[in-house]
Amino acid sequence: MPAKGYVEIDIERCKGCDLCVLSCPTDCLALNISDTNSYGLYYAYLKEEDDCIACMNCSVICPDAAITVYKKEDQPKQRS
Amino acid sequence: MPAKGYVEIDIERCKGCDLCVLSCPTDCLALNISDTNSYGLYYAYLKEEDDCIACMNCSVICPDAAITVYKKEDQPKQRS
Amino acid sequence: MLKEMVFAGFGGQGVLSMGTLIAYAAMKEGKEVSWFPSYGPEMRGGTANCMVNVSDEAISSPIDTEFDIAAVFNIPSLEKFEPKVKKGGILIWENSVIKKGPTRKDIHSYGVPAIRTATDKLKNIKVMNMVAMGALLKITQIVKKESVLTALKGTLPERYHHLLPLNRNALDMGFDLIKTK
Amino acid sequence: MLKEMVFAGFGGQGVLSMGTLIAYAAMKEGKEVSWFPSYGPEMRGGTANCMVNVSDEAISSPIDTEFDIAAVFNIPSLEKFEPKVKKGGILIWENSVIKKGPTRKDIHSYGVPAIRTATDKLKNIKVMNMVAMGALLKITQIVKKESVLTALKGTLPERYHHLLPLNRNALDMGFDLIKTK
Amino acid sequence: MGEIRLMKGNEALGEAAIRAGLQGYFGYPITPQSEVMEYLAQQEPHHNYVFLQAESEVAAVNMMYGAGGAGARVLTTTSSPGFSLMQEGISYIACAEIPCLFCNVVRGGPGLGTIQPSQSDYFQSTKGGGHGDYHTIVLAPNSVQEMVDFVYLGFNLADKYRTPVTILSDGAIGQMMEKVELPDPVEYKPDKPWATTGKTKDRERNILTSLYIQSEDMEKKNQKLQKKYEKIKQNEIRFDEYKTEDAEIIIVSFGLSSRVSRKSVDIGRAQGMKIGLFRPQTVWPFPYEKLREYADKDRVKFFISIEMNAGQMVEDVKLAVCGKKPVHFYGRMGGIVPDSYEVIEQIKKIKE
Amino acid sequence: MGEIRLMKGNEALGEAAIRAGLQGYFGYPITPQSEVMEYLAQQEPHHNYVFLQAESEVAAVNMMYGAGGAGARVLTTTSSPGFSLMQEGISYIACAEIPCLFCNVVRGGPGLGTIQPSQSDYFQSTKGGGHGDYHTIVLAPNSVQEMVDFVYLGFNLADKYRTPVTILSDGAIGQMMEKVELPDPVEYKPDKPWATTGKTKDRERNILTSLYIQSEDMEKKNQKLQKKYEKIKQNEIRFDEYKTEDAEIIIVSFGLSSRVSRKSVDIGRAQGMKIGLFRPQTVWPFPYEKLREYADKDRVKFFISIEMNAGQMVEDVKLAVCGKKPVHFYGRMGGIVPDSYEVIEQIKKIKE
Amino acid sequence: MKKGYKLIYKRPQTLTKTRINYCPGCFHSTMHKLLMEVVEEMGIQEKTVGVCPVGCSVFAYNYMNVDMQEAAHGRAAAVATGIKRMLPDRYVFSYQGDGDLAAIGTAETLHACNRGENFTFVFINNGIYGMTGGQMAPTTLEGQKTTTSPYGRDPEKIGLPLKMAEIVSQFERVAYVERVSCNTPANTRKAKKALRNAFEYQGKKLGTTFIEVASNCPSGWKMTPEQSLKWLEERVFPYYPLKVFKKPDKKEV
Amino acid sequence: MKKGYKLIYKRPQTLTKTRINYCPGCFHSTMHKLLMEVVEEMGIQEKTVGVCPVGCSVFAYNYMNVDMQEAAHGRAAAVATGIKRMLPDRYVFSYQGDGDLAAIGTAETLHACNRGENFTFVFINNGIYGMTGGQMAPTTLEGQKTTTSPYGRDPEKIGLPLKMAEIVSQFERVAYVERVSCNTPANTRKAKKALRNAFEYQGKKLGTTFIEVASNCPSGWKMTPEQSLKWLEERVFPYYPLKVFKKPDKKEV
Ligand SMILES: Cc1ncc(C[n+]2csc(CCOP(=O)(O)OP(=O)(O)O)c2C)c(N)n1
Ligand SMILES: Cc1ncc(C[n+]2csc(CCOP(=O)(O)OP(=O)(O)O)c2C)c(N)n1
Ligand code: SF4
Ligand code: SF4
Ligand code: SF4
Ligand code: SF4
Ligand code: SF4
Ligand code: SF4
Ligand SMILES: [Mg+2]
Ligand SMILES: [Mg+2]
Repeated sequence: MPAKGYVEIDIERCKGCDLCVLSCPTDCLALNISDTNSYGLYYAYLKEEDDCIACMNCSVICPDAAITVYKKEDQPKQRS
Repeated sequence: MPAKGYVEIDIERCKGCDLCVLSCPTDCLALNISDTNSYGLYYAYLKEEDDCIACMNCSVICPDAAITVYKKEDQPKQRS
Repeated sequence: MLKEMVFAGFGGQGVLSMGTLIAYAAMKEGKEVSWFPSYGPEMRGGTANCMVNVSDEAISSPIDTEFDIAAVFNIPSLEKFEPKVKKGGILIWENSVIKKGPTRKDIHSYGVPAIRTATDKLKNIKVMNMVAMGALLKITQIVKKESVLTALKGTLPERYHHLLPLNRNALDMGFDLIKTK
Repeated sequence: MLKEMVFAGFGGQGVLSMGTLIAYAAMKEGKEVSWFPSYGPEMRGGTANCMVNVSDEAISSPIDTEFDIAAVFNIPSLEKFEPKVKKGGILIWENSVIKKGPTRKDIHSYGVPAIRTATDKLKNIKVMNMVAMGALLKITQIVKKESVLTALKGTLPERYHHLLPLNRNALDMGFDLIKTK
Repeated sequence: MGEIRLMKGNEALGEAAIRAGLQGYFGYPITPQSEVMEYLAQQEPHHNYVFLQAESEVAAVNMMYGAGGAGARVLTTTSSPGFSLMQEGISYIACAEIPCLFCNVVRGGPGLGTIQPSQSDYFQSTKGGGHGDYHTIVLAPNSVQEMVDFVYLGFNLADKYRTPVTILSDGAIGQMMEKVELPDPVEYKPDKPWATTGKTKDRERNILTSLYIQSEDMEKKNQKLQKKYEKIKQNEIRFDEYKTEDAEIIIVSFGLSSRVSRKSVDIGRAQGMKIGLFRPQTVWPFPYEKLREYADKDRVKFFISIEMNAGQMVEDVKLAVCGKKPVHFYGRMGGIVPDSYEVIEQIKKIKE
Repeated sequence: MGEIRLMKGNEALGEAAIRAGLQGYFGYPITPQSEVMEYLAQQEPHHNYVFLQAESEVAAVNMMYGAGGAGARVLTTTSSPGFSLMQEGISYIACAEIPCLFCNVVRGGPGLGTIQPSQSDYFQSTKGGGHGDYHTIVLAPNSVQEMVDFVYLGFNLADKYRTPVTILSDGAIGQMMEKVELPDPVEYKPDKPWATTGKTKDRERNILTSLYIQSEDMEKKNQKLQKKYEKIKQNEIRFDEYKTEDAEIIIVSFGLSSRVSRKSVDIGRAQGMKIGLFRPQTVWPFPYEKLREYADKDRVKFFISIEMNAGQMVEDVKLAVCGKKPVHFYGRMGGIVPDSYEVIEQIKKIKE
Repeated sequence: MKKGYKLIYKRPQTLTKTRINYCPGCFHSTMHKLLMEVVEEMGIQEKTVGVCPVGCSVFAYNYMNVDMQEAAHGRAAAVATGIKRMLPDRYVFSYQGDGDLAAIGTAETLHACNRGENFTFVFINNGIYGMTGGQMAPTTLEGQKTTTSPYGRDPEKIGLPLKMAEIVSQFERVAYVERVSCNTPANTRKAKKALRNAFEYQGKKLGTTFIEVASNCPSGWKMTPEQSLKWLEERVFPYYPLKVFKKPDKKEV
Repeated sequence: MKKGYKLIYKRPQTLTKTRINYCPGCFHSTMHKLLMEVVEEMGIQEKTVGVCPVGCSVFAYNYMNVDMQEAAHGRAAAVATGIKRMLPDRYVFSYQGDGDLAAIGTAETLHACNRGENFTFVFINNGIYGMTGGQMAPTTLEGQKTTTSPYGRDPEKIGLPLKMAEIVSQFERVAYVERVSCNTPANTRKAKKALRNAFEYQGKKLGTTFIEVASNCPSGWKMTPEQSLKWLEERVFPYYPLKVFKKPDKKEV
């Protein structure tokens, strides 16, 4: 069973580029197209909280370092 | 029997660099070190008139295009 | 008389061409005009704007510091230009994205749902600027509606001329959004 | 009093260092001096020269147009500088390579066989300039012989100091070439 | 009447160049000038000129040298930092006497500065930013229309005097759109017997060089250049005036700031001040004589130079006025365009 | 007393730089400046500086930017065409406020010109050859001794004001040998908290930039620079005088031509003319005030600017004199040094 | 922070708090992040000096929390040379666009590489002049449309796109050359590793290190970020392959 | 003229009568001669335009009897580009030294080659700055002493000598690259042939042609001409081999 993870996205830093969404292996991210941040940009959010496996693909590819990644304790460490 | 040749050296253009002398296969050129041209430079001259074989080595290598080459008539043409 | 205007929003919202259309239309109506865009890297991600002057006489500087008319299409632009509207001037703001409108009481301000109208009614967000333009024309009468349509024809490349009816539509719709004269 | 001098010949004949020695010697004798070389590509194949000024007072321009003393070591230099010697000035010319000497009658000219002396007597053409220098000192008394030798010591790198006697020799020989004081 | 369009200054420059017979354009992108290049890249297939994006401004100016020297009508455009890089080349072009048209769409400096409009390259353009004694004719348009007119004029002056010509524009004139009347295209037939097009049997070889290793020769070359500059001073000074006939206060201003100043004249007159505007259209050669005439008039109280810099043209104004009347300066820097009312405030302060 | 030597101006420059604590030299060969490089290449193993032959002057000036910005005492030297290529970089350095010492060993221009001595880069150096409103302090030595002194001074002024400083030398001063007294070596300990040496924990990061994209910021930057220039004008103007106390005719001349002019003073006085010499040692800032004082004196009849160019500094003299007295000019171009008697002839002509 | 979870990635401290102003999806942002992560992880913030010349990344100093110099267009290599020669024990990098490094700065780039200047080039090759609004770069692909090649780059007129990684690899004193990209998480991880390698080799004074990034410019290319990834895969990588072109001998490392 | 003999070689008419002012034994002279022989033999004097930038050959226009432009130091390739683009049917050549072409002019050289500008480079690589009095060039050999590398060129500080023929060969649109010398009659004959080839390919518009001459500088090297030939053989050719690096396909020619 893969690790269980959790991500936080800094909405103001997010530019809605969609790269994290495209890169998530479990498809748990999405772009919120019903709202914008104060720069008028759509932003990404964790759509399926349960599916995140803390793979860090999203945080690695996110150009704007908008994503913080957490992992359930007691699981083996992973490196970026 | 090699062609019979003859060279004329423009003393004022000659700078005494010695390259023709070094390149002559029959050793018929020399530097005149007892006289200089009006620029104060030694110059080359045809020391052994009879030995020139019109090979054009001297005129080819002479940086200053100071050498004119002649060849005895009736001999097969040669190219530079 | 000189009218100093600014059109501001995100790049891509069509604010530059909005300004161009007004300048072109006014020129065709025999006015002196100038159009001056914000340019360079500040546009990146930030706002774009253009300043348009229309006058009966030669125009001095194309760059204005205060405006008779401002039309803004996002929050940063509202923040930037609200303070620069002249006392008694006109501020038109897009009220489907800008939630909190202007606060000044010494200017005439008009909230116009240009984006909502374009997306909901016309199914094409691109003509948002033409909706706003319609409203602007109604409010300011700066140029005639027909002149704007001529301008559109004059500035749009031939291959896009099939879009003219849609644009006229948007213009009309915007015009009608403004109820009071 | 200001003395304006020029030393000219082919590159390699040591005319620049001749000038340097005089300047250095004069400086050591407490004079104001300047030394200015011809420079750049014109030297290539052509002539080299340097202008030296020696004076009791501050020197204005290091570049002179007329000379009190000229020393020339080839034909082009003679041609160039003979006309520039001041009336009553001194022209020293190397007479083993220059066959036809100066023609002016209003200057003092001295033919000096510096090259022949250096090659024949001293077996070293390099000290030709010191031979000429000796003659020049005898003729002009511009600086003392001893000052020149000090200058030589001061400007020659240590590793060449074994050549000092040869140079002194050359200097003396040149000095003696001039019979009439 | 020519064709009327609403055009950006930069595009109008490109279009005017095409109509004036452009044969070669060499340039490198830089804001706020890039539209010139983009326009010419776009139009290239429809016309008979060569468009080449160079690897740098240094390359561009030397391509100008080569192409201009080959007899072609050539143009390059750039903005301040790029113009600095071209200075060595311009000095060479001036000395080799090759007709070339330059346009510097000035932005605020020094250094990378800002891309907003400025006039802080006045000194560089008029006193010679490169080394040596040379000048380029410097035309300072203050509208898109004048930009067009000066392209025609610039090309012609370049040919006539075998000299580089600079159009000193700025970010605002480059970027703004205005109504413009485009003159008809000309068919350009260069008559340049000196150009290096290949040595035909009927003439000596043509050489374009700026090298005169002997001082005497170099001095002669310089004298020749100076003579030419004198001739240009006699024939090519251009300026424009607005309500100077009875003015007691004369604003001197060029380019964009002169438009601001024009409005100031009206504002001031409405307030009872007799202000006039004197606008050099050629900033080199500078209209010293004409300004001096005003300085000699009793009614004129003072001059004020309005510039978008820290005070550059004001030196030329002072040289013209020669102490006869006070010369003041007011300017904004860093890409800020002064406001017409600001100028009036300044004048009022001086009057006090 | 320091060590006495007979030295070439170029070599003296190199030696003085070493003694003044040189840490980085970046340059590119060009006549008549190359001896500086050659001297420093030769001396490098014996001292603690970096010598780097750059691939071009453009590279050299930007190495100066980097190294100076890293806090080092840096020098480059070049001659006219090379100095033109450095103008963009100098404009950047001025705006980023990086202390750097430049020396332009001027030769006759424009273009490739001649390698003989000239003063035709006066405008370029004093009015700003690059883009934007900036200045470098410009020191104009007229002897090998002063070359040495100005190296020390130049380095110190550069540090004090965080500004580029230019030594405006020429081919003759570079090439000639004179007696020189060398000051003792200093141990240079830079105190440059702004330098980019790595952001330690106890400070914010240091940034060196010339970019201020917002006009308001750029204007502020410009105001800061202008303030600095005012301070320099107040504190750093230097000049030298010779027999001006009672002079009726004042020669103004800098660098090499001032030596010729000094002799002219003596010649003239011997012939009964009350001539004096005013010699700016800083040509930027220019000693306007002091010259104006002379202009105000009744006994002074006229000024004459003697230069090795077509007339450049004479504009500054005119600006100083401000129409109060006639200002004349005499110059030679293309690498020719005027003769002291020529100058006297000229003065006589004017007097007639 | 959710209970029972621990932090495994957050924005590096070596980035300033300022919002990064590049366009959405632009790899400039990604590379800033990676670079600063490496600086943070290596603990060399105090010893790092960066150079950013003109190009979209001219504002890099607003984002990277290290000492920086902004260089004139094209001259970053010369500026970095100046810095590194004065401060040989600092980590110096120049962060340059393709217009900057391969057009106007060609001479400075190649000569710094040939001299083996001991700093790291981070070369953002996005095939276009981003900052000035999308003009042709020396690396614009054959047929690619830009504002100054509106009909597509024509090699007959302007030549083929320059392969800088390939060219600089040939210089003996260049120690390490790799071309990377940030189009996938895997490639992004490789890119970071490459930066780390470069800095480590620099620390060992092995010579010039050169990381070319096959980058994107959604705005200049007039594409969405997603489309730009496709263009990279389909058009860019075939011409600009991602690979290690050169690395130091094992024994040196 | 001796009776019974016929003329088989004389100075080409395409050289002016002016005495050539290079130092004794300098290959600049030789190359001038060969170049003008080729122009004469091809009968293209009327169609030839040359460019000489700053360097010893700055005076080339005094000697070559063709239209010429003197270019700023390093910019000959840009100047030649300007000429050739305006006059595509002329034969254009740039005649450049190694300081000129490979130091200050690196960018102009490489970009002209990359664009495939259809002119001929004649590149005189003498490993030194001749004109300015013998400073180090980008092509100065390792350990070689010059006035600015008085202790010998140190690759640790300044890198290795640049191999321009090798570098430019890689550009697709460069048609022909050969390195030649004039140290022997045989090599001199080859050098002339190479020039001829270059001009002929240029005539056929095949792209850039580039002839590098492994040249000498007796004055700058402080050698006699004879010693300079030895240095060439012993030191220069091993590093700078004489060979054809690239030539057009048979079918193009
Ligand atoms: C001397 C000079 N020329 C031109 C410019 C304008 N300019 C700024 S950035 C740039 C090119 C940007 O392209 P690139 O280097 O590829 O960086 P990118 O923006 O694509 O990341 C240019 C031409 C300048 N600032 N200075
Ligand atoms: C901008 C500029 N920098 C420097 C110079 C000085 N300069 C003239 S020729 C030259 C180099 C000569 O070397 P090279 O190109 O190898 O030609 P060579 O004389 O060896 O044939 C230099 C540095 C110059 N004229 N212009
Ligand atoms: S950590 Fe991995 S699984 Fe979780 S949201 Fe990011 S990409 Fe998806
Ligand atoms: S990758 Fe980053 S910036 Fe892009 S959408 Fe995801 S969180 Fe936002
Ligand atoms: S032609 Fe041949 S044989 Fe005759 S002199 Fe010349 S080299 Fe010697
Ligand atoms: S090769 Fe020519 S210049 Fe040299 S010595 Fe022989 S003839 Fe004279
Ligand atoms: S213009 Fe291009 S390179 Fe610049 S920030 Fe936007 S996407 Fe990135
Ligand atoms: S200095 Fe060298 S390259 Fe120049 S002419 Fe003399 S030998 Fe030839
Ligand atoms: Mg790019
Ligand atoms: Mg060379």
